[in-house]
This record gives sequence, C-alpha cells and structure tokens, in this order.
Amino acid sequence: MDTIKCKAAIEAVLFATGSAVEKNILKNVIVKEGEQLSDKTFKEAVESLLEDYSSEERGIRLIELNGKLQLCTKNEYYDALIQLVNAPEKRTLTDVLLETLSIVAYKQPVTRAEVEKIRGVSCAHAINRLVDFNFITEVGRLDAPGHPILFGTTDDFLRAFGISSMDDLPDISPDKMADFQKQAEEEARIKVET
Amino acid sequence: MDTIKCKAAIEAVLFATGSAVEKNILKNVIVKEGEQLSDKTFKEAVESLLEDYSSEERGIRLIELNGKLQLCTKNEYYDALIQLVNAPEKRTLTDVLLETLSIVAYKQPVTRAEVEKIRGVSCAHAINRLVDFNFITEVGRLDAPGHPILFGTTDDFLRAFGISSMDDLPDISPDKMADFQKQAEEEARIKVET
Amino acid sequence: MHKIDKLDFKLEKFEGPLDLLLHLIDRNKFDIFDIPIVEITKQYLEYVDQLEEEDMDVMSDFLVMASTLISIKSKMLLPKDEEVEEDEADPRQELVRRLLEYKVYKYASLELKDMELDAGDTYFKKASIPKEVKEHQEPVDPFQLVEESGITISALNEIFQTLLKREVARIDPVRSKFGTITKEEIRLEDRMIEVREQMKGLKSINFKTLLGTKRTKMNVIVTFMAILELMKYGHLFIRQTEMFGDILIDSLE
Repeated sequence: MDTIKCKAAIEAVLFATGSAVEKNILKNVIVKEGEQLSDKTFKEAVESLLEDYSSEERGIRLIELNGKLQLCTKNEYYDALIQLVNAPEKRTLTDVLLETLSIVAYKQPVTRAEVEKIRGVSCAHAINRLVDFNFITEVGRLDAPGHPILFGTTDDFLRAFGISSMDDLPDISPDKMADFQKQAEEEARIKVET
Repeated sequence: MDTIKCKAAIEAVLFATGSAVEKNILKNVIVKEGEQLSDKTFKEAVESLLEDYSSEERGIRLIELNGKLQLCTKNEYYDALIQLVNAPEKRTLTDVLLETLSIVAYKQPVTRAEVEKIRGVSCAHAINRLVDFNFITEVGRLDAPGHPILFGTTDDFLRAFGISSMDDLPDISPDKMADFQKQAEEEARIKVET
Repeated sequence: MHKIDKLDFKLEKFEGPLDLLLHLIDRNKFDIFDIPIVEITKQYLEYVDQLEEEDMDVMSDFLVMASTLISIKSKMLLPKDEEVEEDEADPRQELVRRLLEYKVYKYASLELKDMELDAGDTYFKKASIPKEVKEHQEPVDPFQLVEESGITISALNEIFQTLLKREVARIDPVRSKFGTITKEEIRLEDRMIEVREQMKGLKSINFKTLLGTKRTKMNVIVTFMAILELMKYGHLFIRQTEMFGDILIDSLE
C-alpha cells in the first residue's frame, strides 16, 4: 500500500466515523487482505495528511489526541456551519470548575482529597460536575485505606480545550514556578521602593 | 471573500452537516457579515473543490446532485470502515445454537414452534443465527394455520460435520426414548411416595 | 498599611481561604515570602466575620485557615531562642508553599479558560456510516465454525438426547396421562370464600379434607394462605397435634 492510497483510506475512515480513532487501529483496518503497510508508510501518510489539512484552503482540520486521530472543522467556520447543524450547547466552566480541572489535569491520577488540599476547600460538587461533563473520570483506586477514587482527564477534556496531548498543557514546570516567585519578589520590591 | 477562503468554508460546512446541502443555502451561510461573495467566486470554489476531491489521494468524495453538494466516503474504503465499525463479533456455536441445531437435524422438517416446545424456551434468535451461518434453511411450509416455515439442515451442515448424508446421523433409538419416559415416571413416583 | 474597604470586600467572591489570602497579599502588595502575619491575620478575620451568615460548609474551610494563621502568628510572637534560631524553620514556610502551589493552578486554570474559549468553535462531526457498511454481514465459514467449537456429529447426537430427556421430564408424567393439562388459576380471595363455605356448620375440618381432590401445588399453597388470612380475621384457628401431622382447622364462627 503506497502513501497516497494510505492517505485516502485514513481520510475515508476518519470522515465516516467522525470520532477519534487510535492510530494503530486505523492502520490495521485500512490494510486490505494480502497487502502490506509498513509503519513508515503509515507515518508518512499521517504526516502528509496533517500538512494537507493545515492548508488555508481547507475547512477541515486533522487533530491528534493522545495517539488518536480525528477530523473536525476549523474554528473560523463555526459561525457558518452553526446555521445548518445543531451543535451541543457551549458551556463555559466556572472558576471553581476550572481550578479543580486544572489540578486534576496536572496532578492526575489524583484523589478528591488531594485536590481539596491544594484548593483549601471541599470540592465534591466540582468533581461531580466535571465527571458529568465527562472532562474527568475515574481512572482507578488509590491503594490506601478506603481505596479513594483516582481521577484523570478524558479525551473530551482534550477536545474541549483544543489540546492534542497532555504535553500541550500550559507549562507549570519548576521554571514557571520560579517565574512566579520572581514576579512576586519584584512586585514586593516595587512596593518597598514606592 | 476569495476562492480559497470560500473553498475552506464550503468544506467545513459540508463536513459538519454530513448531508446534502443546497448550493444557494451553502453560499448564504458561508458569507460573513459585511463580506461579499460573488456567484463567480462561489462557482469557481465549488469547481475547484470538485477537482481536489477527485484526486486519488482523497478518501472522501464530493458529489453534486440536483443543485446540492455532499461529502461522502468513497466506496472503495467501505471494507476498512466495515472492519472498524462492525467490530467482528466473535462467532461461536453456543450451547443454545447447538441445541437448536440438534433438534432441527433430528426432527427436520421442523417448525420453530416445535423446536421451542422441545427446548422449552423461545429460540427465534438461534434459528436466525443458524440460517445466517447456513447450517439450516427453509425447506417448505407447514400445511397448518399461519403456514409456519419448516426448517431443515443444509449441505453445508453435512460438510461441516463431515457426514455425507442424513443417514449418517447417529441414531436415537426408540428404546432410548422409552427409557427416558420410564425413568421420568419413576422419578415422579418416588416423589409422590415420600 | 491601608485599611480595607469593607463594602468592596463583601462583593468579592473567593474560591476559598487560599484565594482570599492571595487577594489580601496582592491588594496590600505584601511580599509573599515575608507575609506580615499579624496584619494579614487581622484582615483575614475581618472577612471571615462577615461570612457568619453563610452556610457552615463554606465557613469551616475559612475557619481552618483562620486557626492556621493564628497558630503561625503565635509562633512568630514567641520569644526566640537565639541558639536554635538557625535550625528552626519559618512558621510561615508551609503556608507560603501552599499559596504558591495554589497560585500555580489558579494561573493554569486561567490559561485553560482561554484555551476553552478558543477551542469552543471546533465542530466534531457525527458519524455518517454508509448504509452498505452498516448492513454488511461478514460471511461465515461453517467449516471453521464447527472446527473452532470442537463439536462432532456424535456430540450433537448427545445434545439432542439430553434435550429429549429434559423435555420428557418437564411434562408431569402422572398428569400427562389424564390428557390435556389446563392451567389453573386460583385466586386467594375466591379460596377464602370457598373455605368459609366448606366450614359452614362444621366445628372443625381436616386440611386434607378441605383440599379434596384438588391437590395441585398451587391449590395447596393458596388454600393454606386463605386459612392464614381467615385466622388473621378471627374466623378460624388451626392446630397440629404432632409434627407433620394433620392440620386441623377449628371454626370460631
């Protein structure tokens, strides 16, 4: 199977399902009996598709989500298409939900108690809401007394926030922490000076 | 609005709806407020899109029908889709199927009602599966109210079980039947006596 | 240090004690690494005082922090032992760590908010599976099916024999000799009336007599239930002289 045929097959499958498909599943289903599809060819096809779709004359986007591929529209055509399709109602998350979600996103897998420790307030309600929205889900149980639920984020979370993988989360590395400290120190200095 | 932007917008809208959209409706929804879109540009965009989609490296087709446009999967990739969507359910001969098959084999030609009488439970599903598997087939109709279907085994059944004709089916001797009857009666008697 | 504006404060909505503390630090332009604990505790408590009317769940979270602040304050006010001072950690250290940690996630949540706004305009298509694909039926290989299940023709024979045996056993052999089997429907209410009819003029009756020839399981159960019901209403009384012996029913009417 050559790159061109492979590209076409990937596009066909992604278009029809509309959902996110694991790359390895995709690779398996597009190979016809008696045919060969090397990892290299498949990879090239995916890359070529990603490039094609990024072109300005395309209204569709190809996105990667945790090793899955999915087609979706480009944001700028939302106003046009919303006139013809029923899109799920947009929901904006409250600050409480966003804070809770960001802790789960960065600390996952994480228990409710850990989230509450960081936020300093109880957040059973926020956790439940996020589970309802399918932004977070139970990913296991902590091996500790009471076996508390461990939460993690879902693909829906990635989609809703336009994130391809957890690496795309805003950087809050120690460097960033240091920035905060510096910023805080500078603010303090300005205060002293004024 | 230039041809390139127009192409992208058309693609986005057609992708989102997944169904056939009237060209004039399409033209109306893609124009943003304060923008202009000439018939000529729109026509050019559609033609250019039709050409793009006819390329061999596309898995999606753009079809024009009665003044409507629609995106759909190219037929040649249905096989890939089938593999993904109709996740091959594991086909096995379950106990239910084997029981039903044995009744049809020995009692043929037999109606579903007779099979159900012997098994004591309904077996519409099992009958259908066995027909799908081509182990049994309709061999006629019973001359009775409703003219129920009579089922019998197929040549595939004989071949699959390695027998050349129905005569090769192991016997159920009349003695054996009488034994069953006697045995059941005895069991019942013991129960009454205690 | 400026006095805080109470009215402004009331309007503010804080996500929790850490949020409030960060606000106070920010507003007073305090150095997060050198928080004037006396002042911040004072301001914090002023806010918590206004919270009194709020529900206890919210309050308790704020009160926990209040006690932490007071505890830090008291530690800092204690005269220091010159010799051990260097080893002793700043009592504010843990609080600073928590504030910074919280600040990081608060920052991240704001970033996420922007990302959500940007991503909100993306449309994900619903599946459009062609009819041919939906209706496709994988052809079956009967040979493979039989081979995989390891079934043989003689096994099929055994299955059939077992079924026949089961079928024969299912039919009550005694009753089947009387011809057709009719389904009996016995209602408890009807049976209660019948029992009272049968008992009319009798001082007592034997349970078996009461059943007569209708000794089906259903009749035995319903008759017994009818007796229990009638006993409950005080129409009769039952006794049994020995275990598994006859049940005698005495009329109380």
